[in-house]
Amino acid sequence: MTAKRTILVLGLGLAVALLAGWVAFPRALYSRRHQPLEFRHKTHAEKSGVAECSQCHALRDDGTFAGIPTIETCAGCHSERMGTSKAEAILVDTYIKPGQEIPWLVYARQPANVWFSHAIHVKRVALACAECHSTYGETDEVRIYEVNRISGYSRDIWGHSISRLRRAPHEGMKMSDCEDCHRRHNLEVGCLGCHQ
Amino acid sequence: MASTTFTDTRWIARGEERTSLPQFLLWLAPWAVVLALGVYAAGLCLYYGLNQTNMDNRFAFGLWIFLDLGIIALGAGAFFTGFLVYILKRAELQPILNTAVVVGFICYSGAVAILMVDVGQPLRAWFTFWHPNTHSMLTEVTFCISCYLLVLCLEYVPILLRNRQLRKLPSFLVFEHQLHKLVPVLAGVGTLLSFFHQGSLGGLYGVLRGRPFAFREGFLIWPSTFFLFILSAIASGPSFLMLVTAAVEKVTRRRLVPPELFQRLGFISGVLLAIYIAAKSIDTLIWLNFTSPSVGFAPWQYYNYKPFGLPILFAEIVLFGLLPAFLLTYRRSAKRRGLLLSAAALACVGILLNRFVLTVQTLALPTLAFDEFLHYTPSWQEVASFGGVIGYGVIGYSLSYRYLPLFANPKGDDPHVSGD
Amino acid sequence: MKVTRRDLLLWGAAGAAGLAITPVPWKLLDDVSIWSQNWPWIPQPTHGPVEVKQSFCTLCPNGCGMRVRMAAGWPVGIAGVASHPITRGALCPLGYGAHQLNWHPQRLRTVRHRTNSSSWEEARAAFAKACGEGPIAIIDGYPGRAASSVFESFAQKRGSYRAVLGPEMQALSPYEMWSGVPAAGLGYDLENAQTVVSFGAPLLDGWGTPGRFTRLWAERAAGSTDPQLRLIQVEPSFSGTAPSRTATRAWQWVPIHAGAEAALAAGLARVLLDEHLVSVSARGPMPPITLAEAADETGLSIGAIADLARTMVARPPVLVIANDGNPAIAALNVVLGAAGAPGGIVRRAKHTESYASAAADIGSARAVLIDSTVPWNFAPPTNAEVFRFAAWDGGSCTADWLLPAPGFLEELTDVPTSPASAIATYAVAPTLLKAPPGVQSAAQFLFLSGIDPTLMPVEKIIHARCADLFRERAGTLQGQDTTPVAKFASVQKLEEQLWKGAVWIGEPPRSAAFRCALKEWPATARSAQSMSSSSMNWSKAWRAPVLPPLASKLYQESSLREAPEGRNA
Amino acid sequence: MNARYGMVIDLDRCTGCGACMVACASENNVPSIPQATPRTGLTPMLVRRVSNEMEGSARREVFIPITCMHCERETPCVSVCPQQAVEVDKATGIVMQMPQRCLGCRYCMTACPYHARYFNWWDPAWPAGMEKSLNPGVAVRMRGVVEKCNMCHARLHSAKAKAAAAGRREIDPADYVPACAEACPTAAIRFGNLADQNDPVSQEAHSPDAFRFLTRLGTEPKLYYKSKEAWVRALAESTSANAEVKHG
Repeated sequence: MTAKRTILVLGLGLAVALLAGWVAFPRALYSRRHQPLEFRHKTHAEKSGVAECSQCHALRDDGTFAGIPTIETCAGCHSERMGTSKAEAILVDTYIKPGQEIPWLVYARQPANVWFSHAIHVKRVALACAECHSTYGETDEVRIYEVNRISGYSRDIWGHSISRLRRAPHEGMKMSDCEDCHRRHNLEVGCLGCHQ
Repeated sequence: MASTTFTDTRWIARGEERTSLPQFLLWLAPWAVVLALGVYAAGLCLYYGLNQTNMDNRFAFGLWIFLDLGIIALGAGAFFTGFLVYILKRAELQPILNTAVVVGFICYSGAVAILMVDVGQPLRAWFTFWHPNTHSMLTEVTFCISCYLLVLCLEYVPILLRNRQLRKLPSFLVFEHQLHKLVPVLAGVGTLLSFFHQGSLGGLYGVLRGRPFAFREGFLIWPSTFFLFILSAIASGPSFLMLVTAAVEKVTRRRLVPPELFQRLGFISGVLLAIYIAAKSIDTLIWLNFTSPSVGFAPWQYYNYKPFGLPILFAEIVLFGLLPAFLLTYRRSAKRRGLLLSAAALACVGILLNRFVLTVQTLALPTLAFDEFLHYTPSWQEVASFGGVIGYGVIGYSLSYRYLPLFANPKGDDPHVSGD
Repeated sequence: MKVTRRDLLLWGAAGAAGLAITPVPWKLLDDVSIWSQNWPWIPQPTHGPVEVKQSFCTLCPNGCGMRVRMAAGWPVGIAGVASHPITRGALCPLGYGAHQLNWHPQRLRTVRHRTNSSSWEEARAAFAKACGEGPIAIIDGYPGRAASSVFESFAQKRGSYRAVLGPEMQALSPYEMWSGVPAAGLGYDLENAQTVVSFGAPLLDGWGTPGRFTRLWAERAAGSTDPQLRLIQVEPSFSGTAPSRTATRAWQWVPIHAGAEAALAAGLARVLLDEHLVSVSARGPMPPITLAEAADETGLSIGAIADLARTMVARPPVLVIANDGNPAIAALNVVLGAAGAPGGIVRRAKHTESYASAAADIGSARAVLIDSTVPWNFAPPTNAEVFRFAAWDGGSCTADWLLPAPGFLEELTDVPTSPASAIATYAVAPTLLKAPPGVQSAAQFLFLSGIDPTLMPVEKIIHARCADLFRERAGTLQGQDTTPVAKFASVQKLEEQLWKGAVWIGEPPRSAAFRCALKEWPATARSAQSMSSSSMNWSKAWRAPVLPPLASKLYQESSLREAPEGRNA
Repeated sequence: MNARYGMVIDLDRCTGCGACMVACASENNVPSIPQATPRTGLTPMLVRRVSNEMEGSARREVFIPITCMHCERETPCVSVCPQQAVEVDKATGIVMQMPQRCLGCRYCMTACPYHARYFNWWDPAWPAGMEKSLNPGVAVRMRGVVEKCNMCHARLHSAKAKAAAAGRREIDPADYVPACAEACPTAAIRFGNLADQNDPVSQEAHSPDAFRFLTRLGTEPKLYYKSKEAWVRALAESTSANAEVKHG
């Protein structure tokens, strides 16, 4: 009797803990945010005949990465409303007209102490963008941006799976992920090779 | 089960009479204040950062490190007594075993607590376990101390569970019995760990190639200070235990251990101290005549700066070394309790002085030709937060003494079967 | 069934054990440490495209060339310009931190009238009123700029214009008296001197254009026991205070009694003339002082003075440099024949601007307008109404009006020849940063006040000056490459280059002779100031209202320099 | 081939102006700390003033820029760090300090014989708006960590990026000069690749006037100093010479 009861109580405690840890915790840890505006990569690529990511996400001459195009680029086509959608209205009225940059939430944003050179990885080593950024650029979806409430990192840095066990090759951008890839190509880099 | 009447006799082991609760609380009160002040000071350091201390870029280590090294050395009595009792089967030391464990636990937990305040980024301290640098003495220290603290907890728990009320829970009693079977093993493990971290604490400074005052050649990866620290720690440990027990006896006005035990401890302490002093003297000579000159630092130059003159070296070796060693081992003096205790005190002071010289003098001395000799006075936050540890120690020990059967009771019946 | 304490304990134990095999403790451990690596209250740099702009430092009248590294449109770093003819890539420590000055906590952003805040309108009204009531004086700390000529033409009709000169220029004023050549047209031909005797001038500590002399010294003197450039430092030695860095690094240091510079100069002149150590053609007047008197006053032995005199002429050409307008020291140059000779005091080949450094009396002025370039320690007469322009509040300001001026890189200005330079230069410092609202330069203020409709805006004047350069077709333009002005097809092309940071360089001072009519030895005036502090140059003589925050590294976070007065660490 | 970056500092040329200190602080986002003193301040590049302790005209002084010496052998700070926040970079020979890995135990500071390591006793702070003037290439440190000269690694990064963009593997040496060397008005501080025989700096390092501090510790520092004055070269070794005159 007492043995049964003991097991029951223990099992109960265990179950509660596991549920809290594996189900509730991840939900609580990340806060979900919507992008300030919806943007359709696929549509833009088709409409304006863009074939390469680098056509919009370009490298500057000094080898630095320009990242997301500035509002001037948008204004190139969207100086006036091009459609009737709500997003279009927001784009033109709140951002383009006042020349206000769009506060995009960058899924792959690395912390301040990381130095990552797109020039070296894309230009010299010819890595495909999708290797790290997946094929997001070929879709029309606008992903929810999840941010870690404690560290302030985008969820993409850790990867979606909380255990980090089952994750796609492009998922996860922690230091260990960089190291793994470098190890696979047996490239040895010191701390300051990637930190600043 | 909270007692409504203002008394706690139900918690005190049978057959042990203790002072009344109010009197006990009165005794605790001042220490509680000291502890509270310490917690406040430590809080300041954690919240505002280490600018609260008077340490600086040249005096990067200060009071805290010195006292950490000090109390960890004094706490060595814990593992060493365990070693003597369980490994070397010196049963006569059994009576102070529990005290040894409690003292050890308090010293180590206190030291670790202070270290957590001392590091600039405690939240990242665990990196040492995740990205350990196996070449660093500090890594060795961190691993061994944290593991040994765990061991001490495991050794402390059975004592804790022997509390009159806690024994009422059958499962606890079982648990305690199981644990108690473990104790000899723990003693073994603890001994191993302690040997290493006591040593690596010495190595900490011995490896400082950039500080010729501390730098020592050594054996394999370990500089000579590694072994000197082990020796000095196990030499002072028993002396400190003796002092603590004597202090308790004074406060409680009762005999807790047979006087022969004191002499035993004194003898052990004295012999080890003598060995230590011999080793240290040899080491010092080698260092002054070979190690230091070979890296371009003339012998004796370190002693040109007041107050760190030769007298300090003399005090370390003779006044706080040979003298106590003699008094502790010489039968006649050992018989006189007063002499015995003061000798023990001398031995402990000697160890503290050694730690002080190694930590503070090393940093005060110039290395570059155009360096100045430096001074540093700890800020009140540093002093207070350390005072906190002492307060914690006294309170911790007092509680343990009051509610746990630290000293096997005079009737001599085995505490495990006695009781309800 | 009732829940016992035992149940709760077991349940808790199981829960604790269970949590250990969930991500909770481990992920939290990781995230918390990451949080500690990215504390939200730690400021972060702004990222953006990086570009390098050429400009010139306007903190003092030396106008050193500087490369400003801009990220996302903000200056993030400053470096020297190797191709600059005078500075040759050097800047002073303050210059390297100057890009942070605009955010200095003491930056002025609003008009202040005595203790209470006011407006530009009120300030202009008050100034106009003052102009109507009596003579006004305009004080300029950086003469020769386009703005300066605005001040001059405004002051011509309504009072006086006065330039506050640094020690380098003051030291040249006696020659102006004796030769009629304006001091602004004179310079030291350091590049050709072989022996330089400095009477307390901090030649190695930011004297003149930083880097000009120090570079020469480093290349020709440093470390050598018999250098091509002999630097002799005459400087009082004060027990207690360390001698100046110039004294302790010089080839020779001659410690004398405080304020005995003039006596030593006279003594040296006597030896030079008695022993015929100087060419007869250059013979100047004999000083009315015996060697014994000189020795007595300076604390040197007669022999020492004689030796010094011989050493001076042993390696000609020799140049004596004073740190103030002390005529006796200037006279020594005349005796040496160094006034108007190569390697001595030279007259610059045609320089673009000529300005009156005449110290007009402003005691009677009804109002005084002080430009933001005037050193903060300049004390205006108390009876006048003072309009003080400044970008930063240097504290304890007695001016009636404190008017916020554009800060660093926030104002278009031209850069005239730096004081004491042997060759004429001209450059333009474009506006690299947008000045905050409510900020106005003194020239703009005068222009907008509309009191004098004939005033020209600074930009126009600069265009005119460029046109002059182009018309004269003299000198060369030193930019990425060197082009003679004559080669330029149009004034636009020339201006384009200048706006990009090129420097116009006048002809080198070859036939630069001028005659000094010095009949008798000047009345031996004691030195105006005597040097003691090694940090004198940038803290006392030319007191900036504020220093770049990072200057604290030099005098507060290290003991390299003494804290400038009023900025005790 | 791996580089071994180092410096030769000509002490005869140094006038102690301090430009290197300010340029270093500006390049590396070192804050100016209001409460800091010479003993608690952050001066990864520090110019020290040393005299021959004579009086009058015989007095000579020398200014000695001290920064991390980037020791090559038995690098004292590397072996002591418990969590690999310090390492000697194989590719460049630079002794790297990773403040974000550092736990602030300051063991490396006690290990450094040159006192070239500095602890962030305070959180960095800049007057409102001044953070716009921070160098985007360098992460700002936080309180409680150790920092030191990383040989302006941000400049090495941009040189690398530039090379990569141009399709080159090797960087252009002209693109990588630390701030102190670039700033020195008298060109007393010279930076170069000691592994490259043709590099003037590596040649200068072998000149008879060149010396290094505390070489007998056997740490092979990569910062060389130069002086024609014997009393200056005598400063290279320990205090034994003038220990008598100093007292606490």
